[in-house]
Order: sequence, then C-alpha cells, then structure tokens
Amino acid sequence: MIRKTVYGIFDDEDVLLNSVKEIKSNNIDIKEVYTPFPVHGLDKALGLKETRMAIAAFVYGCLGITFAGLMIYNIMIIDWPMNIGGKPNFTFYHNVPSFVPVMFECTVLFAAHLMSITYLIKCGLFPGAKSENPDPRTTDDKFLIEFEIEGSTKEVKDLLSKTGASEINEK
Amino acid sequence: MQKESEIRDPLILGKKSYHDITLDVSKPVEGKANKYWWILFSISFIMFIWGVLSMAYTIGTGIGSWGLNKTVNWAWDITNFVWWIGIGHAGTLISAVLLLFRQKWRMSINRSAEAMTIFGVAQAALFPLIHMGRPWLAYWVFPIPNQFGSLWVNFNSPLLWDVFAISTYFSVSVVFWYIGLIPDFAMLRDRFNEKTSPMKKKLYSFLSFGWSGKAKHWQRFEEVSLVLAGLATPLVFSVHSIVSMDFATSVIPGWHTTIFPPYFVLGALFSGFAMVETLLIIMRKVVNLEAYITIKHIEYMNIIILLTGSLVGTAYITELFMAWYSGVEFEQYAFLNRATGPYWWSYAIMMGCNVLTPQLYWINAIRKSFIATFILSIFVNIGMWFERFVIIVTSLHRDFLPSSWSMFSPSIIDIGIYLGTIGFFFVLFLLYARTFPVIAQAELKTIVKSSGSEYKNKNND
Amino acid sequence: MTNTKKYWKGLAELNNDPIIEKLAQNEFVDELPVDEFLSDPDINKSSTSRRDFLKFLGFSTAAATLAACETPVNKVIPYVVKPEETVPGIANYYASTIYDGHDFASVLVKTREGRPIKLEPNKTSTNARVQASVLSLYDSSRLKNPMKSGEESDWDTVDSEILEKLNVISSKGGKIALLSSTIISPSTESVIADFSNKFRNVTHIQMDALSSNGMLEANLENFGVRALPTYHFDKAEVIVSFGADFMGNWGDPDNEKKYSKRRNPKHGNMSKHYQIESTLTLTGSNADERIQIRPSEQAGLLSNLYNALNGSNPDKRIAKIVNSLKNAKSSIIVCDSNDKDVQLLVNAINNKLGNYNYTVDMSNPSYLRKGNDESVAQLIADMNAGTIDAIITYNTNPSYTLVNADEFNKGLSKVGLKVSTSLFMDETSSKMDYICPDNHNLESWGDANPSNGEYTLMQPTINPLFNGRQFQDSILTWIGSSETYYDVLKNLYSSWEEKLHDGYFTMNKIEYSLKSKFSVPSFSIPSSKGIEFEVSEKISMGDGTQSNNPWLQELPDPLSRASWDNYLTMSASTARDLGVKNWNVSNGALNGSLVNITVGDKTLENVPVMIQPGQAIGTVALSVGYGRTHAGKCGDGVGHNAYPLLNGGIAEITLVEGIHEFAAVQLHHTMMGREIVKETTLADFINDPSSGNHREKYYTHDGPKTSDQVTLWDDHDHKTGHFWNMSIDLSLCSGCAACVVSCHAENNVPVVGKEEVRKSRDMHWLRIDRYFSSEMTKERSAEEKISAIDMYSEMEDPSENPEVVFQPVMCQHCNHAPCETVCPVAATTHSAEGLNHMTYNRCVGTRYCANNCPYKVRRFNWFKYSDNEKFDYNLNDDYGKMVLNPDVVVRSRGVIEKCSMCIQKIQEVKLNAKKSGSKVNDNDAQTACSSVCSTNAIIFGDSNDSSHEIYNLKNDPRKYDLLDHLNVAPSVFYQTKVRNKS
Amino acid sequence: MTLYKRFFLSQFVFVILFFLNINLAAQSEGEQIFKSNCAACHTIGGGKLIGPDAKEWLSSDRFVSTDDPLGTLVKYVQNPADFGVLEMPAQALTAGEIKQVLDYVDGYVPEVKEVVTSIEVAEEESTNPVIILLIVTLILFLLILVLVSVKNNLKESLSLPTETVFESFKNYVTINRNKIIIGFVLFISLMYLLYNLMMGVGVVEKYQPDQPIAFSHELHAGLNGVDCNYCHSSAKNSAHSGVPSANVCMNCHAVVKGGDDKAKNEIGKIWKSFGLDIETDDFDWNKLDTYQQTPIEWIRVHNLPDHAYFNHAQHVTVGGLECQQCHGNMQEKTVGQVATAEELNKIDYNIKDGIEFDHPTLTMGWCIDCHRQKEVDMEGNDYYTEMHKNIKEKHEGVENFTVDMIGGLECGKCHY
Repeated sequence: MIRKTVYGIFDDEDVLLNSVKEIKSNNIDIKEVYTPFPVHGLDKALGLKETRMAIAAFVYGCLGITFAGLMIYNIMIIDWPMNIGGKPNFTFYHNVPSFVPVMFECTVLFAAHLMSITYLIKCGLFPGAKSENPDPRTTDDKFLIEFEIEGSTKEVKDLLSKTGASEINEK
Repeated sequence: MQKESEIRDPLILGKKSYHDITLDVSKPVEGKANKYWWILFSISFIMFIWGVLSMAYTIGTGIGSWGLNKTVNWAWDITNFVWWIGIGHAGTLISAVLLLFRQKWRMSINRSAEAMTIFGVAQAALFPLIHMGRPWLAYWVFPIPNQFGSLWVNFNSPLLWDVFAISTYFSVSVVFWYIGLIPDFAMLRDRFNEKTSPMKKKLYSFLSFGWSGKAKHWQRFEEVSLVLAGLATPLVFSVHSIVSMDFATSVIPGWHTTIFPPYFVLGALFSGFAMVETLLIIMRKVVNLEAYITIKHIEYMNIIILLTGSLVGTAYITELFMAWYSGVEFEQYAFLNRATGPYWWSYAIMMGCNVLTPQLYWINAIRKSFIATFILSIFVNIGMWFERFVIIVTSLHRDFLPSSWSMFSPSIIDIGIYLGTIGFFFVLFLLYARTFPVIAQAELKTIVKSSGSEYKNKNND
Repeated sequence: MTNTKKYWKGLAELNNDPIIEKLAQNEFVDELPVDEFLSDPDINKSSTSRRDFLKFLGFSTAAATLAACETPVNKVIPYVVKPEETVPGIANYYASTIYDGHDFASVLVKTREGRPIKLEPNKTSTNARVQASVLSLYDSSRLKNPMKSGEESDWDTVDSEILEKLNVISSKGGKIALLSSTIISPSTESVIADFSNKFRNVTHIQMDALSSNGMLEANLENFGVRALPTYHFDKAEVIVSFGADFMGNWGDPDNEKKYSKRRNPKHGNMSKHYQIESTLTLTGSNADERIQIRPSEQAGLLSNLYNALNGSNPDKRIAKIVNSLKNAKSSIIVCDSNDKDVQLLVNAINNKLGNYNYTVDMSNPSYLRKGNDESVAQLIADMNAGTIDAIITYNTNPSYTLVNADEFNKGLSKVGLKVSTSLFMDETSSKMDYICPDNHNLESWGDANPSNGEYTLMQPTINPLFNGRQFQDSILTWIGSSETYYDVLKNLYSSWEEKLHDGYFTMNKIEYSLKSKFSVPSFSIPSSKGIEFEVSEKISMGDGTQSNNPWLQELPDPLSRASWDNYLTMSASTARDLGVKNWNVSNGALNGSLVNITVGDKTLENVPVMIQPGQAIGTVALSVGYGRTHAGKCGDGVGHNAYPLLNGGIAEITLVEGIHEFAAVQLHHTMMGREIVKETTLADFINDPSSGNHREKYYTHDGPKTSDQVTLWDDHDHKTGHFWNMSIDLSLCSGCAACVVSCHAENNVPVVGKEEVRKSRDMHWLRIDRYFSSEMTKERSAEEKISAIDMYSEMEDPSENPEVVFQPVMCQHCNHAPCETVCPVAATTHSAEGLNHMTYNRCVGTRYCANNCPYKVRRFNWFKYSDNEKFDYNLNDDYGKMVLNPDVVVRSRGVIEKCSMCIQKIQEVKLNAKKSGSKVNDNDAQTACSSVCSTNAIIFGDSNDSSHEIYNLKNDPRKYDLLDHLNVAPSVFYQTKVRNKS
Repeated sequence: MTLYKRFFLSQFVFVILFFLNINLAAQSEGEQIFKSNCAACHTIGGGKLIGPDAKEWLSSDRFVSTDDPLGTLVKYVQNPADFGVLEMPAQALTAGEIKQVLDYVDGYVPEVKEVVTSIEVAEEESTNPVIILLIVTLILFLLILVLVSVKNNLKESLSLPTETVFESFKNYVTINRNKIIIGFVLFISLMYLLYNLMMGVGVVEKYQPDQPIAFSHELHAGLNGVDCNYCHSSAKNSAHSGVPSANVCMNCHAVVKGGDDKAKNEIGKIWKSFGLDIETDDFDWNKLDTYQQTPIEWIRVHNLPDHAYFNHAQHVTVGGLECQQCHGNMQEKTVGQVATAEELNKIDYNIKDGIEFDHPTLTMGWCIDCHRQKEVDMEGNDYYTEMHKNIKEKHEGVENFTVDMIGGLECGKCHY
C-alpha cells in the first residue's frame, strides 16, 4: 500500500489548535506539526509526552559539581598541597569556602552546556543538518499539519477544510 | 489565547501581522545598510584599529607602556574589565530574569541585549588577558595537566574564580543566545532563495542547524529556554559577585568591603540597562525598528534604572557609614580621601552620574522621552565607569603606608585600548545588526495578539 | 665568617693567567669567540654575548623552543688549565681594600668563576658607595688603553715619551708636581719617594675633594700631629655635632658602628645626641635633638658654648646642651667646619670637657684625610706662573672638584707635561697629554694605613679588564725600577700570606709624643641677613667619584628620597618667600621650580629646588658630586656642579621660568597619624620596655585580644626545621642605605633610570622609608576641634624642623600572606621555613599580589630591563653584566619580583651545613642587607634556634609587626624606636 | 664497530673488569681514593694498564729497599717528577690518604663475582611508535580499498550501481545517523594528539649532540673504570658537575696517545688545545703556562632552563644519589646523552630507592617524581637531627620521610 502525505496549512494558531483537537478526537494520527513559533497548548493537544530536559539539566549539574569538587580536591589537597597564605590547604573541609565559587560555576557550566548539547542531539540539530519543514512559509506565518496516510486521504482533507485550513496539499 | 489587560500599553505598534514581523526582522539582513550604519561603522572601526595597535604595542613592549606604577598596579585595565562585565549583565538579565517573570516586553529587546552581553563580555575578557605581564602564558590559569609535575592553579585566588566565572558566563550566554537564534535563523534561511542568493542560503542553513519548527522541538525549546534562564539568573548574580570578590577578599581599605557583591551586581544591572538603552535607541533608528522598540520599553527600563540607581546610591552611603562606624583609621581615611583627596573629581562624577541624574526619572516627561533617556543613559555609563575607577584607583593610590602613596595618570596606550574596546564592541554590534535577526521574532510573534496595538484596538472595538 | 669560605692563597695563578681566562672565568658561556677575542685587542667592539653567563628566564628562549621544538644548542667551555682555587659554581672570598680617595673600607670580595660580584665588610663597615664600587669595576666607560692627546695609544709609546720628557725636565731641574688624593698606602708613599729621588724636583701634593684642612691644621697646632683624631662615639654620653655628618660622609667609616653601640636602649646607657646644623644630614636626622642654625652662626655658637661651659650665659638655643654637657661624664664635640680657628675652638672645648684620651683619641689618629689646601693653592699659583713643568695626577679630579677649577685649568694649559692616571676620561684627564689609566681597586695590589698601627691589604681579584696599569707600576716603570709594585709591596710586610689572607693587621704603632697647647679663638654670632648657602654631600654620590655608577644614581637620597638628581634644598617658608614651589603632577611625580643662584661671583643657572623639611629657614644647600661633564653615560649631565660654590656664603636667588622633573621614590612624607614607626622616649622605655608599642585589640566573645590571637585556622607548622626571621631595630637604623645597594648587588636588581623612577616604578627590593613628623597630630586635632578633613590635609605637611624616622621595608614574608592567596597560578607560595617564595618563571603578571600587598614591596618588571637599549645601564652592557650574581636569575619582563630574603644565601648555608654534617651555625645565615648593616639594626636568623639573637629579639617587648592589626603574621618584625629625649 | 669486534673486546677486557669490579657495598676510604685517583692508570695485581700494576710496583725495589718506604712513596706520589717519572701526574693526596691506599692495595683480595661476560651488543632498532601507527593505518586503508573493490565486483555481477571508496565513505557517513559520534571520536583523537604534542614540547630525552671530540664514556668509565668524579670532579662540591678542563685529560693522555689513528686523532685534539701536536711535541707539565691555550668547546647536553636552580652537591653529596640515577648508564654510552625516563626506571639504584619516573627526563615533573619518592637519609647527619625528631612527632608512625615531606616541593627550593 502506498503511503500518502497530506499537508494542511493554517494562517492562525488558534484555528490550528482547534483543528488539531478536532483531528485528534477523530483518532487520526498526525505525523508532525510545523509552526513558526511555539504555540501554547499544542503539545497537550497532540498528546506529546512531557520533555525531560530539566531532569537532564539537573543530572548534569550534579555531575558538574562533583567534577569540580573532585578536581579541586585532587589539585589542592592530594596532588600538590601548598601553603598558600597560611590557609588550611591540607584539608578540603577547612578550605571549602574558597572552592565554592568554582564549584558553583562548574555546576552551571555543565548543566547549561550538556543540556544544550542533549537538546541539539535529541532534536537532530547540528551545523549543516537539512531542514525538514515541507513548506518554507512555516517559519514565517504559516502553520502546517503533516499526515501520513495509507489509503484514502479524503477524510483528512475534509476535516482540514472543515476546521479552517487555508491550503491543503497532497503528495 | 493569552489575554492581557486593556490598560497596558501595546508593545508592538502599528498594524503588524506575523508576516510583517518577518519582513521587518529580515529587512536589515536582506537590504542595504543606510548611511547612519556606515558612519557609525567607520568610526567604530577606526577606534577598533587604534585599540588593536595599542594592544599590540603593549604586548610587544610591556605593561610599562601604561600609566601604572608600583603602587597602582591596576587602573584602567581592570576598570574597563569591570565596566564591560557590568554592561554584559543586562542582556542575560533581561532574557533570563524577565523570562522567569514572564515579562513580555523583554521580547523586543532581549536578542540585542544578549548580543550586547556577549560582545561586552568579549571586551571584558580581553582585559584579564592583556593586563598580564606575560599574556602568552595565559593558559596557565587553566587547570591543564602539564609536565611540571603536574603544577596546578590556585583555587583560593579570586582571579581564578574569575576565570571560571567569566568563561562560564560567556559560554553559557552564547549558548543561551544561540538556542534562541536557531528558529530565527531558520526563518531567514527560508526567506532566501537557493538560486538568487545561494551564499546566504547556505550560511543561514548552516547557522540554523536544520531547524524545522516541529511541535516536539518547540516543546523542548521552551523547556530548555526556561531551564537556561533558571541557570543564567544565579549565574548573572554570581559572576559579578565573583568579580567584586577580586576586591572584597583583598586587604586594601576601600576594597575590603562585605557589601561589594550585591553592590556590584546592582551596579552592573544599572549600567547594563543604561547601555541597552543607548544601543537600542541608536538601533531602532539605524535598522528601523520603531514599531518594536517603543517608548514603553524605554520607560520600563528607565524604571529599573531609577530603582537600581537609587540602590547603588544607598550602597555608596552605606560604604561611607561603615567606614565611619568601623573606627578603623585606614578605612576612614580611604573614604575621606575618595571624597576630598586628589581624586575628588572622579568621586563627584560618580556620585553625580549614578545617584543624582537617575533621580530625574521620577519626572514623567523625562522618563518617556527618547532623547532625555539617551542622554541620561550615557551619563550613567560614564558614572559607572568612574565608579570602578574610584574603587580601584583611589583605594590603591593611598593605602596603608604613606611612603608608597602615589597617583595614576593614563598613557596614550591606556586610552587607546579603552576606546579600542568600545570600537570593537560597536563593530561587532553593528555587524550583528546587519546579519542577525535582531529581534527574537519567533517569540515576538507569540505576543502579537495579546500585546500588538492592532489586536488590542480590534479587541476594543 | 664561615669555614667554608676560601681565601685566596696562591699568587702566580692570578697574575699569570692569560687574558682569556680572566674574562671568561665562567664555565658556562653561550659562545666564546676565542679567536676573535684573542686577535682583537679592543674586546669591547665585538658585540657577541661571550660573557653572557646570565641566567635569563623568559620569552625569547621559550619562544624559540616552542617554534623549533628542540633545544637550542648551548656550549660549555671548560678551562684548559683550571686554576686550583676556582671551582665553577662555588664562590671564593678574598680579603681586600677599597679606597678611592674619599671612601675607605676593608672588604671581603666575593668572586664567582673569577669575577668579583659582591663586597662584604671585613674589618670596617662598608657604606653605600663602597658597596656599589664593585659595579664601577665593570664600568665600560673606563679607559681601555693608555691615551696620548686624546687618542688611544700603547704603553710602549706612552712610556717612552713620558720618560723622555721627564728626563728632559729633570735634567734642567724642572719642577714636577704629583697631585694626588690623600695617600694612605705606605708602599705607594715609598714608590712616590723613589720617584722624587729619581727626578729630584718633585712636589707631592695631596688634596681632598672635600677638605678637612682646617681640622688638620688645628690639630697640628694643638698636638703637633697633622691628622684627624679617632672618635670613640661608643664611650660618649653626650654627642654634640656642629654640622658634622659623622654617620654619613664625615670622618672614619666606623663612626656609625661605634655610635650605634651606645644607641641601643636595652643597655640603658643610651647616649644623647645633639645636632646643630643648617642642612638636614643623615646624622642630624638620627639626633635626639636637632637645632637649626644658619651656617654663619656656627662659630659664634661654639664660642658661646665654650663660654657657657666656663659659666657665662648660654644662647637659649644651646642652653640644654650646656646643661647636658655639664652633667655628662663623657662627651664628644665635633664640627664640620674647614676653618682652622673654628677647629681650634672645638679642640679647646673638647679639652675643656676632658674628652682627649678618652672619647677623642689623638694618640691613635686617623690618616684618612691629609689634603692640604695651602699647597694646592700654591700649586695653582705656580702653574699659572708657569713654574711647573710637569704634572701627574693620581686618584683625583681637580678640574671638577676644585672650588677654583677655572684657575687650575688655566694653569694646567701652561704645564709642559700633563699626565693623568685616572681610570676615566674625566674632567681632568680630558685636558691631559697622556693618560696612563690606573686599575680599579679590585684589580690592584695595595696596602692602606687608615689609622695609627692599623693596616689593610688590597689584592687583585680579577685580572685587569682593560689595558690599564696600576699607578704605582707606572711610576716604577718611569723610574726604571726592576721591581714590580707587587714586589715592593710584598717586601714591606712579613708573614705576607697570612696577612693577605686576613686582609688587615696591626703593626708599627707610632707612639706620638703629643704636645697639647690649646688656644681659644673667639667668635660672635653675626646678625646676617639674606639667604645663606652651603654645600652638602649626598649619601649616594659622595664627592662624585662614582657618579657614573647607575646603582648610586638610582639610590634614593635617604632624606629627600629623590634619585638621579641634585637640587637646592630649601625650607617651606623660605620657598614661600621666594615664590618657589614643589608640586605633584597627575601621575604623582614631583615637579619643582627652577632658580638661578649666585654665591659670591659664581652663578649656577636653572637649579631645581626641592623643599626639604629640616633645612634651616633662610638657608639653602646643594650637594656636590653632580653636574659631571666627563663621567660617562650615566653620570654626565645629571644635576649641577656645586664645587664652585664650595666656600658657601650669602646667596642671591632668583626664580626663573621652567619646571624641573624630579624622580622621587617617596611622594608623601608623613605618617598621617598612623602607627607605622612606633616610638617612645628613653625615660618611658626604662619605666616600661613595651611603651609606645601599642597593639590594636579586637573584641571577641573571649574578651579583647590582639590580632595574632584571633585567627580562623591553626597555623602551619613552622617549628620543624628552620624559621627564618628578621628583626629591624628602628632605634639603630640610621638610614645609611648601604643595605639597599648591597641588595641591588646580591639580587641582580635592575636599574630603571630616571624616567621610570619618576613614574614610581623603582625596582628596589629593599627601601628605606623616611617619615617626617608633622605639626598636626590626632591629639592636637582632638584638642582644637579640627575636622578630620582639615586634620588629614594638614598632616600631609611635615614640620619645618621635623623629627625624622627611617624604616627599612622589604618583603615582610607574611605567614598569612595576602599576596599568596590571590595569585591565580600559585606563583607565590609559602615555605615551611617562613619564607614567601616568588617563583618568577611561574608568574604570568596579573599584579594582583602587588595590589594586595599592604606593604607595597612587590616590584613589577614593566619592561624588559636587561639587554634593552631603552634601559642602557649595567644590564645592557657586556661589562656591566659581569657583576650579576649567577645564583640569582635575571627576571624577564612581565613578572613580579621582590625580596626573597636572599634565599640563595640561605640555601647555600644549608647545603654547606648538610655537606659537613653539622647544624647551621648561628651567624652563618645572613642576608645581603643584614651582612652590611654596620649598626646591627638588621638581624637575621633562625628563630627556632633558641641560642640565636633573633630568638630573643622576637620576644622582646619592643618587637612589633608592621600593620599588626592585619594579622598577616610577618616573618620580619621591627623594634620600636626609642629617642633619648624628655 | 662490528659485533665481532665488540665481542672480542669484551673478552679482552674481561680480565680488567674482573679486578675492577664495581660493587655496591660500602667502600673503604682507601678504596675510594684509589678508585678516584689511581684506578684510571693502575690495576691491583691485574698487570699493566696505563701505568704499572700497583701491587708489583709497590713491592719493587724502588720503595722496599729504601729506609723509609712509606715516606718515599708519599714523596713519589705527591711529586713523581722528583723521581724522574714524568708520565705520572702529581697527586694531591696527603700522607694519611696514601697510607690508606697502601693498606687497601695490600689487603686487596680480588673478589670473584659474576661478571657479565658480554656487553650487550645488539643495537636495538629504535622504532618510533608513531611510525608503527602510520604503517598500521596504511595497511588498514589498503584493506579498505581491497574490500571496496571486492564489493564493487560483487555489485557489478549483480549489475547494481558501484561506488568508489570515497562515495562509500560518504554514503556510510550520510546513511549512518552517528555523524556526531564520529565527529566526537575524531575530536577526541585530535585533542589526544594535541595533548601529546603539547606534552612533548621541551622534552629533550635522548638529546645527544655531536661533540668536538668523539669522547667515549663507555671506554673511560665503562671499560677502564674511571670514576665519574675523576673528571666531573666538582659534582661533589659545587652546583655544577663540571666538564673537565684539558689538564685533567692530560693526566692520562700525556702518556696515552691512542692505539689507532682514529683514537690518536681524537686525543690529538686535547693536545691541540695546548697548542701542541700529538705526533711531534712533548708535553711538559712545567711548561703549562707557556702553551698557547685554546679551550675545547663542548656542546652542553643537559640544558636546564636558567630559572631552575640545580645543585649537584646537594644531590650527590647530601642526597647520596648515584650519577646513574639521573644520567643513566653513561658508562655504556659514548658521548653524553640525556637518558630517557624508561631507561632510568631500569637502573638498579632507582629500583632500590623505589623511584619510578612518570615524566620525561629534565622536565620539572621528572624532578618532582623523584622528590616525591626518594627517602631522605637523615641518620648520621647532624644537620637533620633536630628536624628528624620534630618531623617524627609531626607524622606519628611514619619512619621514612621523602623529600617532599621536608619541603622538597616548595617552589623557592629551585626557583630564585
């Protein structure tokens, strides 16, 4: 069976949102929705799972603070302890106030960078990657719903025009 | 759909559809530069070249080409460093803190403010490098394994904290900025035709990382933005706190002050917003963004300046009070000397520009005037530069032992480097204004309906 | 001295070494272009780095290494035949003598690989100029060859021509004058006597740049001996000095040492010192009470004093002195006057007070000044009359130092044969037909008899750098002697090697049968009007002999703290009357007005004025030793020549247009009411030894505590091994600055020049802060309800007759060092031995440490100071570099440097102890500053060693830490200054 | 030198080695003096070397028949010229020291010990690991080419479109979604290479410049058993180990002029530095001053940066290190060479002291490696007595103290 791709293009995010809800209630699978800006409520309407970026960031942050702590411990206490200004440089515990700033910065550094990298990888974004939006106008002012349908596309097309799509294409 | 109170003034003026916004944002990139741009760019570029030559001379001959001496070992270098770092604060604050507080007015200005942050921090980062006696060994401040057995850095040193703070702040700011830029680059990419402008198409394809605006991506995008904002907010505060610790953890009277961290952060916001105003008032003219950068935006920022200015003034007075209250003669003399010593004029400029002039914003007409705001923002920038000068030079030039008291006077190289960084900053900013989407259009589009004047009027009908 | 130091024993080696070794007596040289060297007699012309034994750290090598990724090829050139006593890497010490006609010192010369690099005191103490003289050895403007009519020549030509002329003169009975400095060398006297015998009509005239003729003549009249007395300042209860700067430039080099013996309050018998003078001198600044007078009043006041001691009413200014003298068991009166009658009066007073044979010793006189003004005047007259046929000058520069140099020069042109033996093309040599350059002290043999029965020997520690010849050998050549001067010298003394080893000995003490016939000339105090002028002498420059020595030029004057200059000193009120100003410009540097000054018929134009607290009102002074025209690249054109005004008198001063830029290292002169130098009086001290040593207390939950008891952390262990501490006794420190030069020499401290010093970028690791008292005090402001702003602004002005304190400040080696904590790359860290280590090669140059140093002792290399045309001093000179200490690295640009407590010396002492398997001896460990401190103000040692003096000093009630409220726990501490005043 | 020749030589000198065995046990003073002053020319009962066999010589009539044999010997040793012996240089030894030597020679019993009869001769092919890597890469690349051509052949037989290696590679990358991972791996390897490159900067291991004289340590220190300190005499007292001055060489080479032309040529260079010709001139110690002296310009092998202060005496005399611990088995090499850390790790002394170097020779890390591992012998040196007591209290239960525990890691110990 040949799969067909149907695009429904909308001019307004509110119309799109209604349309998505309508389509969903008709148990039609939406392959993807392309929008020029984040449309609030769209993820819920599409039934997308909550993203776990924040959790990842937390884990990365923990990694960062651990890394910084171990690094400083190794450098200042284990590897080459020195008497610097009479500070208690031979125990980590006594000298820890000096180490707080770097540990904090490392936490942020790790969390921010690793999370962003995770985000880019998860979204398949990298320099030179090909864009996948079927219509260039989706980054301007058009909202697009993409379907991949086996068999008849009529039902979908009808539904789209009923819910206010300004343009319906099939490929 | 979001609703907004009717009495709020619109943040987008004129009849702007989504497409209009796209057009407005992409216009500077697609079109030719106007003559204002070229004039500003030429001036900036000349200053930049002067700065580059001055820096090359410094590295070639030695720090002795500056006006420093055995008593005042830091002067314009660190003044400029702290000043630029301060300027680099408003950007991330506008993006991060205002994002957390869901302030919609940030959206027109946050891109440029962040750009300003990055360019400002880049200028700031130059100074720790070139102020070193042996800048070619600057990599020694990083804990890199080496053949010295391994010899490491000193984590007790505030300068090392600076290294970590500045590099974290700079890189996180860049990431934050770039994550936001990706959808806008995608918009530009899709506006260019592969046939007619292949280079631009390629460039923006590359820069946009293949962004296509999928629902899941947008969902992640929003969360990542939010988390980054959450991370950047304490980062902003920590960075300037750490910079202030360069002074606060020392023993020099006038430096050794516990209120420095909040005082510096406030000062940074103060100067950062002033610089944002300076830039945006220029930019809205140069790249025609009058509709997006409205008097409302300016007024909001003026209110913040008024607030932070008053707080900074309070800090100044607290310092004086603490000096007197401490009963330590060195401390008392340090502050007496600031106000009445040979550098009284710099103290007066600082007080005048930072404490008195912002109070004019109580006046409605001034608060809502582009011209007045522009002038006052320059005043604040000058005042904040002098604040750092006062802290650094007047504390150092007369410290504990009168036998070592001395003074500082800048050399032509000092001046060259300072103006050079200003030139460099504007060169970067002007190039940015011509090649980057200067407004976070994707985000802005989300508020067109709630805050655009056209829609507001429509609702009123 | 330690047992490990080797004294020179053999003879032949040094004398006979081929030239290659003397110049290249260093094992590790980069490149030694031997052929070029041997074939080219003018070694100065080759610009290679043949003596570049320098240890350089820094960019150039590193960059080359990085670029090529391979090691640059270094060569190592051993001796062909290694002199037995030289071991590469180990210093030898030789006992010798420094005498340049003005300064005398018995020294130990430290040599490394055959190069003298440092002088240490041996029998006598060494002052700043003696310390610096080792650099004068390597002065590249020294004459490299004998000269004939201004052209380089060779010895054969010069000798034969001179001899021919001398023989002609001698045969027709012509008159030959030999003009020299004071000769204290018995062997030289005998050589000169031989010369006189050979050429018959020879007159030998001795002259001193700053003459003591009046005193010598007075002593001749009173005692029948033309010599100076030896003063025992250590025995005197009351010391009254009329202008004599006996601790600085006047008299015996050991005066200061003796004086200090009775200035330590601990022993209770502290002497009382009055100074009556018009120009502030080093001695005056150390006095318990200083009285300002006009120079013309000196004689009258002495008369008045004499009369008062006999019961008449004293002048109210000296009433106190008369009282003290009457009550004192012993005293000394000294006076700097060069007037015979005044000195007769001084002698009479000393006699009256019974000081002879006790504190003032004429039976063991000092021979350091023998100059005779009359014979010099006679010589000039004869020269002008055309009756002198030949003149030979030795160790003197009359065309510069004579008050009537014009007349001398005029006379000189009428002399047939003019021979100079100067090392330099100086003012006199440049007018001579022939110059037969002498050798430097450190290249010469010699002896000295500084005082009755005391002898010292001088031996060469390096073969002559240039084609010079000792004066004595020149004379011996001309008289055709078969002996060398070395033979003459050696024959003079028995057990030669032993004496040479020690460097000093006692023999041939003359029993003088002194007559004592005193006369009492009388003077009245004139009521003169107008501004009086007198010349002064700076610690750094002395009589100007070494004015081409960059160390001395850069050495700040202890009193004015200005370097590279002389200037008219003037009190603030006199300056106000004349409309003369001193002011600071935007970078803090000091500027001053210019004046024209006329004294008698001599005028000096455009002389800068420095407002000097302590200069008596209505008087001005200008120091000699500057304004050289033929000194060399460092000394030429610095300052103005004051010698023409030597006789002083009423001065005509007019303000002229123009600004002078001073190079002062201290721009602020008072303590601003801070407890920096803690002071007390003797009476208070006897009551409570800790008086004046007030310590700041902090209020804690445990009650008030001193700063060192309030600490967050346990201290690091400093009990194991050594704990190096230094004590500086402010009662004993006279501010003589010998330590500063010594530090310069030991630690390869660069000279940076006037422009940089003016920018407050002097590199001295050790500085001597000088503070004047101010009329405004905190107490006064509290009493008179003066506001803090006014109080502080008035405190900035010193009194017109201030009390002066000196405070040597070097790195305090804080055990809680603020500098260490802030270095991002850990370039400065602390050792278990209590030293603050500065690792130059780790430094990236953020200068944060220098900012955070409360004592401001860290110095930054703003530029590359070595091998840099812009800093054309000894580090940019092939010869000048030879003085560098190879144990201390030459710092590259962009790094911080500071006092290391002479860690190279500490390490050496420790190593020697380890090698011999013994503990470090008490006094072996010395720093460059402590070893030359003649008053023992600076004591260095291991405070973990309870037998060492430093251990007691650390627990002394006078001990205090500078800025102790900071609790930086310095390893250097001070002892309060005690003044003997009520 | 051919393998055969070497082997032959080693057999030939076996006898000498036999008597000159170097044992690690404590040496008597007489033995020490003998080894550093005499052994270069004299054997004990081992026959003539440069000079006569000491044992035979001492029992010769020259001394035995005199009234005061010891006194004569002392005079003889201190100034052989007085006895008309010009070959032997005067020795700066005291009478007591000479007596000790005599005692040693008298009581000398040749210690029979396992002597390695053959000196290791095989010149190891020193192959650079980088070259090996390159070769492996090349082979793998060839393998890829072969496989691709096989694949293309197969495809052709199926008449499917073929692709070149690069197309294959490109397709692989594009098809495979793991571009980022590949990039990451590449990045990591690049960083690793960069890291290695940076770590190699300033490393001078195996530096062995050509010297003006083809001096062989192997011959002098190895075969002839000349004590290191004989030539590098200041190592015990001074910061520098010192390159011997030419007069030290002449102590032997005034007499030993080399067996073959090559040796003669090299030794002739020493003569030349006195302005003499080895073939025609005579060397006279009394005329030293008259010779036209030209120093020999050696190339410095161990170049420590100037900012690092190193003192030989501290390490040799106080620390009791053997030369080999830092310089490797110089007695097996020709001209001076910087030993590698691996080589040093195989030195017995280092194994005994528990020293293992992780950093390349002459880097700071190398110094530090040793300072962290070498124990300080505090016993018997009065300098340490007090410190030892205190430090034992400070570190309870610790018996042996390494250099770093007494401040051996402090910056100012080496940098000032």
